[in-house]
Amino acid sequence: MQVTGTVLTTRRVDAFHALTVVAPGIAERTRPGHFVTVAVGGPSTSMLTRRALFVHDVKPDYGGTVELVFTVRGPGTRWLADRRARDPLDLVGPLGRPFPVPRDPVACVLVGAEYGSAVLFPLADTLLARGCRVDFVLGGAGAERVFGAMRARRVAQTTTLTTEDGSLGLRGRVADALPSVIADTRADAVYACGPMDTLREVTAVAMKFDIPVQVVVEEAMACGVGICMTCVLPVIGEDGTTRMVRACVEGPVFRGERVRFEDVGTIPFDAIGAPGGGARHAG
Amino acid sequence: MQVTGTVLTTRRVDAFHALTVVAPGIAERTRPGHFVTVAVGGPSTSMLTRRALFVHDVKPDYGGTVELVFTVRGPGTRWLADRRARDPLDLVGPLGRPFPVPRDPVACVLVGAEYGSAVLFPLADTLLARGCRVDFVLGGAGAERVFGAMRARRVAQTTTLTTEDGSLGLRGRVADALPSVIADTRADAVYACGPMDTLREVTAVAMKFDIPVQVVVEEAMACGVGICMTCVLPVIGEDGTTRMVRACVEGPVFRGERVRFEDVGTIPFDAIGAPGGGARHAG
Amino acid sequence: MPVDMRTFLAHVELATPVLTAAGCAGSGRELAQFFDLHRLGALVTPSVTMAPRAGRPTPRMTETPSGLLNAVGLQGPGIDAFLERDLTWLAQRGIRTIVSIGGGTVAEYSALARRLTDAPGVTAVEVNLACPNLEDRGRVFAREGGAAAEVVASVRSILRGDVPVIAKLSPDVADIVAVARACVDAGADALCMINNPLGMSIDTLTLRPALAAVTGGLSGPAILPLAVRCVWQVHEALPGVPLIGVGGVLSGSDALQLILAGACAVGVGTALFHDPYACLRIERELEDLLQARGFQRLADAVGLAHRPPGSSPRIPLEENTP
Amino acid sequence: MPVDMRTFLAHVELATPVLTAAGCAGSGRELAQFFDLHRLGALVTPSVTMAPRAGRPTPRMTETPSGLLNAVGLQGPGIDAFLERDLTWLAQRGIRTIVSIGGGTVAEYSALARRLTDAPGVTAVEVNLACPNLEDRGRVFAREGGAAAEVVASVRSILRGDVPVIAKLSPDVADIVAVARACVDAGADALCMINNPLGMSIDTLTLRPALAAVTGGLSGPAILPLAVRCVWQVHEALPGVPLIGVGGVLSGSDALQLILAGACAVGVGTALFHDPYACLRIERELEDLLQARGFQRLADAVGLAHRPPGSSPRIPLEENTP
Ligand SMILES: Cc1cc2nc3c(=O)[nH]c(=O)nc-3n(C[C@H](O)[C@H](O)[C@H](O)COP(=O)(O)OP(=O)(O)OC[C@H]3O[C@@H](n4cnc5c(N)ncnc54)[C@H](O)[C@@H]3O)c2cc1C
Ligand SMILES: Cc1cc2nc3c(=O)[nH]c(=O)nc-3n(C[C@H](O)[C@H](O)[C@H](O)COP(=O)(O)OP(=O)(O)OC[C@H]3O[C@@H](n4cnc5c(N)ncnc54)[C@H](O)[C@@H]3O)c2cc1C
Ligand SMILES: Cc1cc2nc3c(=O)[nH]c(=O)nc-3n(C[C@H](O)[C@H](O)[C@H](O)COP(=O)(O)O)c2cc1C
Ligand SMILES: Cc1cc2nc3c(=O)[nH]c(=O)nc-3n(C[C@H](O)[C@H](O)[C@H](O)COP(=O)(O)O)c2cc1C
Ligand code: FES
Ligand code: FES
Repeated sequence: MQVTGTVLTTRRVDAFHALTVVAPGIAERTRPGHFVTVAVGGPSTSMLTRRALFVHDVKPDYGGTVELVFTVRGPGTRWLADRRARDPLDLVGPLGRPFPVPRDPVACVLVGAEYGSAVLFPLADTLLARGCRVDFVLGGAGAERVFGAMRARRVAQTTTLTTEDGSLGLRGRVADALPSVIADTRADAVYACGPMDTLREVTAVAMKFDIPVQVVVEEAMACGVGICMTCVLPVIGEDGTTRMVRACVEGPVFRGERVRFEDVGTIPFDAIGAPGGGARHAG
Repeated sequence: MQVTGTVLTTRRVDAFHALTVVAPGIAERTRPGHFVTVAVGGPSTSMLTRRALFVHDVKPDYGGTVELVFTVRGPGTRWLADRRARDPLDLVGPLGRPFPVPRDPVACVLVGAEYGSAVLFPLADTLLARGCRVDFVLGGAGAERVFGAMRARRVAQTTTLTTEDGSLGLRGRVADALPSVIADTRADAVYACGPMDTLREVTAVAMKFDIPVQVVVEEAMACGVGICMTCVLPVIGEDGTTRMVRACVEGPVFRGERVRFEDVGTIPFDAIGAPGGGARHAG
Repeated sequence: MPVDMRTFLAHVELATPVLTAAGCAGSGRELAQFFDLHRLGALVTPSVTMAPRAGRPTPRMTETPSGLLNAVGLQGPGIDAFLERDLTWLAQRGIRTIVSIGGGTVAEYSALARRLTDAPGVTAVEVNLACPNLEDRGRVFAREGGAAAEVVASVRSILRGDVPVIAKLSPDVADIVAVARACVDAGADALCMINNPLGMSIDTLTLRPALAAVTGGLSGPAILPLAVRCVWQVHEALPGVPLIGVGGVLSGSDALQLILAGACAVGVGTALFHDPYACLRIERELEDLLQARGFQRLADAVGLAHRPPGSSPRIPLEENTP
Repeated sequence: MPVDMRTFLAHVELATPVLTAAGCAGSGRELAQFFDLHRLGALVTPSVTMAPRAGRPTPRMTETPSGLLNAVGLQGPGIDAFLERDLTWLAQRGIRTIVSIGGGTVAEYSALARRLTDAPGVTAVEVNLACPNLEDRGRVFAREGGAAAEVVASVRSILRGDVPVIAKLSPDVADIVAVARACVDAGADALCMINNPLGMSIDTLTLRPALAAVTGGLSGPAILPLAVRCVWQVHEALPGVPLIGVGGVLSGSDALQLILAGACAVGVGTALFHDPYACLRIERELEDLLQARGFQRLADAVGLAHRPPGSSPRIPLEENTP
């Protein structure tokens, strides 16, 4: 649904901006893993596409609020960073398929890089409510780009931090730290959100341990609702065939081992409808 | 020159919005009749052209301020109307040729319609400083569209108001009231600003009384600095030939009898460079 | 009094003139989560091809000033799955559907037309001529009247007479009227314009084309002036031919521009990506604008800007005039 | 270390690659009030015609999303007054000047070229091919390789060999490369693209075309993707030909897109209407961007986006990366 929300609070945390937006209707429907799209630029803007942002936090205040956490990348997020309390904000959501959560109280490692960590906190709350054990691995390029360390420490059994420049926690990437966390916590499942490279590495680790991994992918999106076909990536279906599927509606959460990370940004020759070969598989 | 000014105050007067902008450099150079152009829409806007606005008032405060008075017409003036104190505002100016002012202390009637009245007040101040007699005729479609009546009453010998709907002053248009004002004040000169129709009517009246009239024309402008050639109108030169001249740099102030009002929006066949005939006159 | 918004595409009556643009409304199911598709003049499908197509690699889109560049490459399920799954879904619900078809050869268009002849629920067939002609060095059919006409003639000859054939033209030509005329002469019952002009963007950080496919189609408000011009020129030359105006429509006022230029229906594409309710909003705004201008019927506004100057009153500009 | 911003248009060296676009910088005197014109790569004049021209009636302009439509109609003083007044003023000050010429017949272009042969201060001549050909139903020369080539060949044959001839092309064609190739074969030393695509806007209050001339040329950021695409395609086909990229450049990053696509110089038009200092700002931004990406010479960036994928490092995205 589309809602003209109102900015309630803005804050800056290290390299991140956070906006809490009163968005009744969206807030109560949001499940962990959902995202929203935000119109940027105001009236007469030259920016045509909405920006996709994960929902970090949902609260029932004022009829329902969502918190969005983001870094400034280009003009759209720059505009968002300039919003002030009481400004209107046009949201569509909740969008995408949320995280599947285990029925049993299993041990889960939640792996987040950069702003990708944001989407893991509502998930952690849900898992904890079901009696799961939750451990965090959070990383970023530098200390100011690791999101949510404090909150992770509060809710999780253990929190492992990594930075590529070594300015906080272990030097390296989240996937480097992951094996020992999985081993130590005897994890049953991994959830990960971050850049595509990170997801590939995390998936490789989880597969080595032979435990399921859910990844949240991020592809450039023009619509977020499944109608523009711009956000596709090659994913292997139940039937073993590869299809170019839309991250916005068929994802953004996928089972890691089904995503053909090496082939993202290409049309694999054996994908359904690929030039030449793939078409034959079609039904 | 180009200045990133700061909005100092905003106010609403009837149908008009007024912005006082701190714009050092522009303020001190501004003479009565000058205009500025304002960038509208903010970063990443889809609105490409600046909006031309007359300078209503200049004050030395804060290094120099200019006051702009406008009505909302489309998205650009709508955006301007939403500015708040402390917002930045990008101005270019002062632009155009200011009013020529008489050397002697003569009697002048200043005729303004709608927001056109705004540009007459700095002129009145200058004329009064030279010992001229100043009388105002101000008009608009309705009472709320007559600008500056109070101030006019304060500074001028007489102030005559007209509205087309009769809601304030005389029912009719400024040119209807003008003959008796000229007669009563034994006016030596007329200055007028308003829509093209008004200027045509005012010019006709002044010519009947055989007194000089200076009109401020308003043509849609893309640049305001003389480089785009979009703001032209047919004006008769000293040599008696008609040229398509640029309102922004050759005007916006013209001697009324030189403007070919009936032919505005056309290329008169005898204009220099007109298709067919005019080209022959060229030298 | 409400405005009579009905319009005709050849003999087919549409309840409202606002359609989706081909390839911008998914299969219909996605938008159905937001509003009732019966409220559309018609849903135009993505261009369907014979075989399933995986489309182009990503990145497939990038934003430009007031525009969007896309290079999706007609990703789709192929005609069989389309008929079975997508068209059936639409037909069962009685949603007016214009099926867009795309091909690499005249033979492929003909084959698609044959598959559609007996399919239920086809209100009209739109022929997307902006497809590379595999038999002419990949030049798009729409670039030239002869190639376009050949496709249109073959589709027209195959489809039942009561199914209008709409030829969809591209603006990347020196003379849109010549292509339009060739299509009408070849039997097109209506024309749709414009498809995306070809554009490109370079990422100044990676120093490479922003799209994997290098070039892509430009859409959105940036191209509205091109669409208005094409509709105007073609209506001027061929006043009797029903035109669907497409390109950059974000608001009712944009739609009204195309209608005044000569379009009897308007397609909404990129605006749907920003606002899934865009078609309904635009229809409402259009109706309000027509009403405010004293129109009782949409049909009276079609092509009205062509009438000679001086033949209508000027409506005064006022603050808050819609 | 500052970036070496020099560039060459054929054998003519320009100190910087940022030029004004034809018709967007007045006579030079207007902009000289804002900055020193010597800081331009070159000033390109409005297209001059043989006779004085009064141009089109007003309204001549209207705003569109991220664009501007104009129909000025080459208002100008004619070649005699131009030479005497405008060119002399520029030449006396030693301002690098590219003279743009426009005509209605090949003979008019030739006559203009003859008048320019002995004029002092002509750095190069740009042939505006977007003029209606009076001998071909008013169709613009740029729409077709043959007509364009005829003009170019005649101008080239008249001007002295050391004055480069630049052919300025329009995007409203099915195959920009074909027109470009025809012009180069006819002797063009460089190409400039793009001129304004033809657009139109309708005033939904008056229900009439917004421009007195009905249609007009679209400019501004809306057309940047078309300009980048045209420069890319022509550089791909004719890599040795110097290209001036024009169309929608508002920022150094826009200019860099055109340069990476293959332009060795960039023209700034509509941006000057918004910011009379635009050329200087864009040059500075361009230099900063080149420096931040490790370029020592502008020339190394020209056409760089054409190199095969995988042959350069990806520069990481960071907050505040220019
Ligand atoms: C499902 C999803 C959830 C996301 N959640 C967050 C989040 O919580 N916090 C956060 O900081 N960022 C998030 N992103 C990335 C965010 O959408 C982009 O950073 C943002 O769109 C960039 O906009 P811009 O105008 O600043 O940059 P520009 O680069 O100027 O954007 C230009 C265009 O590209 C698109 N685009 C560019 N980068 C991306 C990208 N990485 N993903 C999607 N679209 C992109 C934009 O939507 C826009 O259309 C998410 C992306 C997706 C797909
Ligand atoms: C020299 C001069 C001084 C002016 N002074 C004032 C003033 O003091 N107060 C005031 O309220 N208005 C003034 N105007 C008119 C004002 O510029 C327009 O109302 C304004 O540009 C409309 O912008 P918009 O976005 O609201 O409307 P839109 O109609 O959306 O504007 C679209 C485009 O048309 C141009 N345009 C539209 N109408 C006009 C117009 N009448 N004159 C010039 N350009 C136009 C705009 O600049 C813009 O490029 C002046 C105009 C000129 C030429
Ligand atoms: C993502 C996307 C996909 C498109 N797919 C098709 C298509 O399959 N067939 C077609 O004829 N046009 C297609 N188009 C073109 C649109 O139908 C429309 O003509 C064009 O985008 C201009 O309209 P707009 O500015 O409203 O988007 C597509 C456009 C976009 C943006
Ligand atoms: C008001 C105006 C006048 C122009 N006059 C000319 C001209 O005389 N000759 C010419 O070749 N191009 C002319 N052009 C086209 C520009 O030189 C340029 O090619 C085009 O506007 C695209 O660049 P821009 O988007 O930077 O304006 C004119 C453009 C505008 C907006
Ligand atoms: S973003 Fe449009 S289909 Fe996914
Ligand atoms: S507004 Fe550009 S020349 Fe007058």
